[in-house]
Amino acid sequence: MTLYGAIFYLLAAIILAATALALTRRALMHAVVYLVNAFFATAMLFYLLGAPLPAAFEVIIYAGAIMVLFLFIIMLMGVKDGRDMDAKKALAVWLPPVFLGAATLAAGWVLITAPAGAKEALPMARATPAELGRFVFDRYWLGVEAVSFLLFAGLAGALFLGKSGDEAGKTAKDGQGGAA
Amino acid sequence: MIVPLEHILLLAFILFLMGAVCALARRNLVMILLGLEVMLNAAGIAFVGASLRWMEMDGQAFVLFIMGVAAAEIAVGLALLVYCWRRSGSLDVNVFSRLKG
Amino acid sequence: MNAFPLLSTLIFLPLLGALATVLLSRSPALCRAAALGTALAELLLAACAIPLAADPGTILAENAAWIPSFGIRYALAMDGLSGLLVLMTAFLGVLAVLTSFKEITKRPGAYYAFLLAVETSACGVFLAKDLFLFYLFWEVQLVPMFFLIGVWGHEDRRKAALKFFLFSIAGGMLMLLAVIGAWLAQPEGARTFSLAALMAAPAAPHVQNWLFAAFFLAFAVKMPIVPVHTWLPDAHTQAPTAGSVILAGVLLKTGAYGLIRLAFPLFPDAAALSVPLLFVLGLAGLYHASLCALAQTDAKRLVAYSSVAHMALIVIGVAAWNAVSLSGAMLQMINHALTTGGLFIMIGMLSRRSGSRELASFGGVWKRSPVLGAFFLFFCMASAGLPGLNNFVSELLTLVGTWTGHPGVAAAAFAGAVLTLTYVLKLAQGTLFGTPAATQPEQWPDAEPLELCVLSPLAASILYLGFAPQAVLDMLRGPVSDFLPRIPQLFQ
Amino acid sequence: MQANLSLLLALPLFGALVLALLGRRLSRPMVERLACAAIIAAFIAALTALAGAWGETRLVPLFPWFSAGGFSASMDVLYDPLSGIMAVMVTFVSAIIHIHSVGYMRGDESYARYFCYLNLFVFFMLVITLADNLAFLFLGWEGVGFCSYALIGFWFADAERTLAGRKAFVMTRIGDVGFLIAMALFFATLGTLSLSGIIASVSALSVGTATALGLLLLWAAVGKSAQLPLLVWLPDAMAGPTPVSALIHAATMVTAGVYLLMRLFPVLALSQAALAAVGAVGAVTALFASFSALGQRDIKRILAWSTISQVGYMFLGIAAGDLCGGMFHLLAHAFFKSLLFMGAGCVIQALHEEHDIFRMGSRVRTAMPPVFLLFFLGALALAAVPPASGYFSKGRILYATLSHGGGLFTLYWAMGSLAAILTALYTFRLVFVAFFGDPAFPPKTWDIEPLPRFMIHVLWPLGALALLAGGLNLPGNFSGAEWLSHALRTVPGADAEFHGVSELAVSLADAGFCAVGLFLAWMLYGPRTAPGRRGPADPERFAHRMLRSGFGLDALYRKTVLTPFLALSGFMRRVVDEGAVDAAFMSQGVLWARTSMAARRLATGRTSTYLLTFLLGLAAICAVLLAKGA
Repeated sequence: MTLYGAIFYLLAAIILAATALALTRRALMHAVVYLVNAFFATAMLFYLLGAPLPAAFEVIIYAGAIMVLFLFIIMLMGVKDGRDMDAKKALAVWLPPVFLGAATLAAGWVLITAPAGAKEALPMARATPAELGRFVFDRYWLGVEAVSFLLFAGLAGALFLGKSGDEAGKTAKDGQGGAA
Repeated sequence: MIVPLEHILLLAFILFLMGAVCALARRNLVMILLGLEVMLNAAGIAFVGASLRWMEMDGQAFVLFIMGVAAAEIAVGLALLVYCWRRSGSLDVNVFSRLKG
Repeated sequence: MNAFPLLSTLIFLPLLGALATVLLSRSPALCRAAALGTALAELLLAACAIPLAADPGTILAENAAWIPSFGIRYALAMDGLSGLLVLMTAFLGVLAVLTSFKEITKRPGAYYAFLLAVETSACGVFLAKDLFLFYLFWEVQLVPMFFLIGVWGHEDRRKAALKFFLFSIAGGMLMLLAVIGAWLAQPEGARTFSLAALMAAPAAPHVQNWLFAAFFLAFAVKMPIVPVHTWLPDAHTQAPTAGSVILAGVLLKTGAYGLIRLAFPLFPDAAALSVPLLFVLGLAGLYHASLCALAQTDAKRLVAYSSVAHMALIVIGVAAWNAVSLSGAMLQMINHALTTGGLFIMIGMLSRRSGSRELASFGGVWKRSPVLGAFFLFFCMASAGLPGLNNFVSELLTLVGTWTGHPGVAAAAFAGAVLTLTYVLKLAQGTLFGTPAATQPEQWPDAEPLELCVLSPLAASILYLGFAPQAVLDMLRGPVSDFLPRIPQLFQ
Repeated sequence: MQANLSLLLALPLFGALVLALLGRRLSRPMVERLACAAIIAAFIAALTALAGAWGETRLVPLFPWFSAGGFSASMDVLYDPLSGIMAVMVTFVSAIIHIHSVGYMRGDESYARYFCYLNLFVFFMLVITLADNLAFLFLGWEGVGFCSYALIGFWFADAERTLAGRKAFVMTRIGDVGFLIAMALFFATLGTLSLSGIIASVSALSVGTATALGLLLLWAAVGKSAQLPLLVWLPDAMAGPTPVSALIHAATMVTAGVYLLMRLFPVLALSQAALAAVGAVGAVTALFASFSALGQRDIKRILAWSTISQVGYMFLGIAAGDLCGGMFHLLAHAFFKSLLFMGAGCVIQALHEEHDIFRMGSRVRTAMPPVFLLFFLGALALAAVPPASGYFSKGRILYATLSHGGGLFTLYWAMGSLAAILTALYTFRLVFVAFFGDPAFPPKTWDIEPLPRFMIHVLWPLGALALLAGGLNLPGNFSGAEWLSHALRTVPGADAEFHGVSELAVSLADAGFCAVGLFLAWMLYGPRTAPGRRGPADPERFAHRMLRSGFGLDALYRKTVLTPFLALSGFMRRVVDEGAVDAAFMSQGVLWARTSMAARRLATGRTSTYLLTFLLGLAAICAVLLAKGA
């Protein structure tokens, strides 16, 4: 049971806890934030498992892009539920995120400041982002092109739905306003 | 191999299960999409674990693709969500049943 | 094989005509002319093909590779029987087009196109010498008929058209399995769809039983034979007059033709086993249909049941499987087409005048239109099998032939002649005699020139076949002597 | 010879076709002249043919009809003295009837159709008379059936008459089934349908087959000649015009059955059982019909029942093996019965369609003595009063029956004699009530409608024949030359000799029967008897009800055969066809519709169910892969 094994199980626990909490929250905002936390832990896990580029992308795409998009949408829609949390439950609301956040930071700190001799524990460190990038564009160029089409389609779809949603906006129930 | 592959796969499986249960059980459209994200993420973990186990970079390459697909999918998903929200004013998934049998 | 592809033109000329009528559908007069022109051309072509088919010297056949990988060839051939049936199809086609001039006003272009398409598929069925090609034309003939009944029919046409289609398709699907089964039953290397090869090497007896059963069911639905006949009365009552004529005159014959040309020779052992079943179904059909016909109030339903009874005679004739009964059955196919076609045309004319098909609404036709009345009595007597008219010759041959092998069956079938007379007289009584029904309109024109030139050739052909059928019987001698030895168990 | 015969057949057919196609355009006299000319020419052709081929038998092929695989039917003529004499009789009587019809149908406007059917009928009757091939004979056989249907229902506006026509056609068709089966049996056993062929190879038939054939031919003859059990259609067939009844239901069609048995007598002769059956049918019907004739009030129905009875005698003559006697009675009967019918027609028209003899009285006798005289001559012949033809012809049959020997035929003779008495009784009942004394019931009108002279005077030849036709075959003790039996001796089966019983005794007995009948009629219905007792019997009394309704046979058939048959056809349509077979297929359709409705409920609209089914599917695939993999 090496140090990294310990870190792995810690991170696994954090991910499971955070996801469990995220998926059971009544308030959408809390769910999203918990999930962001879970994705951070996952990013560290990727790094631990010798996949630095996916770890970075995990943070950029999942936590950064998708969850932020969720936040925008939730705020855009101004969903009312969960706002009238009274004080006495505040502790129960705040305690888990603080504890999880702290645990994630600790694991991250340990990982980064690992003793010099630990390099060999990460044989996969060779899977540097450059190698992975060259490998992806060498073997899976078709896949990349396909994903680009997919992304473009997603963009077009979102734009179209946004625009047509606009006309329908006039009939929107809560007069949210025509923000795209 | 710092951790036996089975443990990683177990983690991925549990995460996938939680995502699936959330997508099934929750009635709010946003939560369903979140559940979906968790499932995709669980797949990513499994791929990375496998990539580590067999020393092949294909796994990690695939994770990138997963993320690409997830991004595109969530863009359209959320656009649809806003569209439905605009049209019917509620996010309860059972309201959208006009295609019912 | 002569240079000019006579058989292919016989098949595809009506199709061209159909396209022409669709293109000309702007002006009804033009597309009527095009339809009539094509029908007459087809009749002329069939007429000049007859002498070629009649003399054994010339072989009318065409053979071209079509789908070599499966051994499917575009093989056509015309012998005495198929030549006569093609001529009859063309003759009825002309009559059908003529009767539709006055009756069809809604989208005549498409109507004539479908009418000619049925003619194409029927000629295809009669001439095909390749099992796959036969099956293709067999299924194609359903589509135009479905639209003819479904679009231009009477009040309850959709249900009738759908019922007709589903019945035939159910039979057809089973036949498709059997076609494939027959193909697979051949040895690995020499697998072909050509009828001659399939007949030369029949499959193993136990396999034959299943294949024959499927073929027989498909032909039984189309003939129709009693248990699966209930689509016919609905289809006939709802079809337009020309639709009924073509349905009774041509489509029913494809079923009988298939039974004689395909089912029996392809699976001889199974056919020999099925003879008792055929007799039972034939007699049951004869009595059941005759009794039901007597109880009908709608004239077209009555004639529809009468054609089920007449076709049952053909089943008995084929099952007896000897020279006299087989030629009688083949002649009955042609005679039935003419008499039932005539009756349907007449009922079409009368119901156009009286506004409804119910027997109660006819009555006193002889007083108000004696010429129509005379023709109607003539067709009724032909249908009742009065000697001197055509049905008598074929019924006598069929049943005398059946007597030599199976006296009991023939005696029961002879007794059926009384039943036939009862419902024919009910039809004649309800229509011709008595006082005109109160619901009849004042304006009741006697036979118009157009109607006359439809009815007189039909009556002339019935009289000709009644007094001088020898020319037709000589043409049938070839096919009969070709079929009989194929089933040694039945043919002593 | 061939020209003569084809002309004989072609003339009536040509007349019928011309009238059918152009009848409506030709003027009335033209139509009448054409129709009568065609038949008179045919009569002349028949006479010349008889003279030309005296005594010989010739097979004259006319037209090869059709043949297939060993079976052949060709339109040939077997001309022998029997058919020659029959053809002459048919054309002669038809000619007179045609001329009479011109007068009788003077008021009717669809004369073209009437004469067309009449000519067509004569053509079909001649086909029966001359045909050699049984299929060709069947052409005539069914043809006369169709013409009688058309002519009985001639005044089609009245539904009642057309029903009578339909009844006649269906009942004769029931008889014809026997004919068809006989044809099939002939082809199966002897391989040919030609009469000459059959008679030539008749010895090849086993007794069993001969009996079967005999019974089948008897069944066909019973249908056509209205004998028991298929006789109920003839009394109703009186709905047609009277000349039609005279032609069809007196002279020609009803005797077609007898004629068929004569033509195929050699086949019958092979089996005693068949001959006994023919005799039984003949004797019983003769008695049955003469009883029924006693109970009738309508003049035409009396004559109809009398026809049935007289044809019964002809059957008896054949059964006794006396072909010549049967033919002699057939000829005599044709003459006097058609005379009686036409006489009755004149009486009916004179009294403005009065059919009931108890409403007639002596008006016609005083106003139109020739009509009465003609009718009286016919009645004498019918009642077999000694000098008249009926006496000799019926006497010959009774003599042949008695001298045939055997208990059965003696019983037949006794029944025949009783019927002879009854015949004399009902004939003179008819004559006394219809022509003597004042009517028992007041007629509708008393005035007499004048009739065209030629209509009556054309009947004189028949009157003469009714009286003198006995000379055709005077029996030995009257120093007769027996001309007819000499003429028919070459016909197969017609050369039987009869002795054993003294002919003189039998003829005296016949005269006695006639006298008894006459005396009874004089006592019951004579002009001298008190008017009160001359009226019709009280209709309620059971005996008279039975007599009038022909022993209730018609009602019996209606109850036991007709109503169950119609009920069965209704049942077959409603319950079996639409109820069971059609419902079976339609319910399958409904079944499919219901299952698809059930399937539709799966689409609940909640996305969770869709996701759940999706994941279940995924799990199933993984399980399969796992199972396969392991």
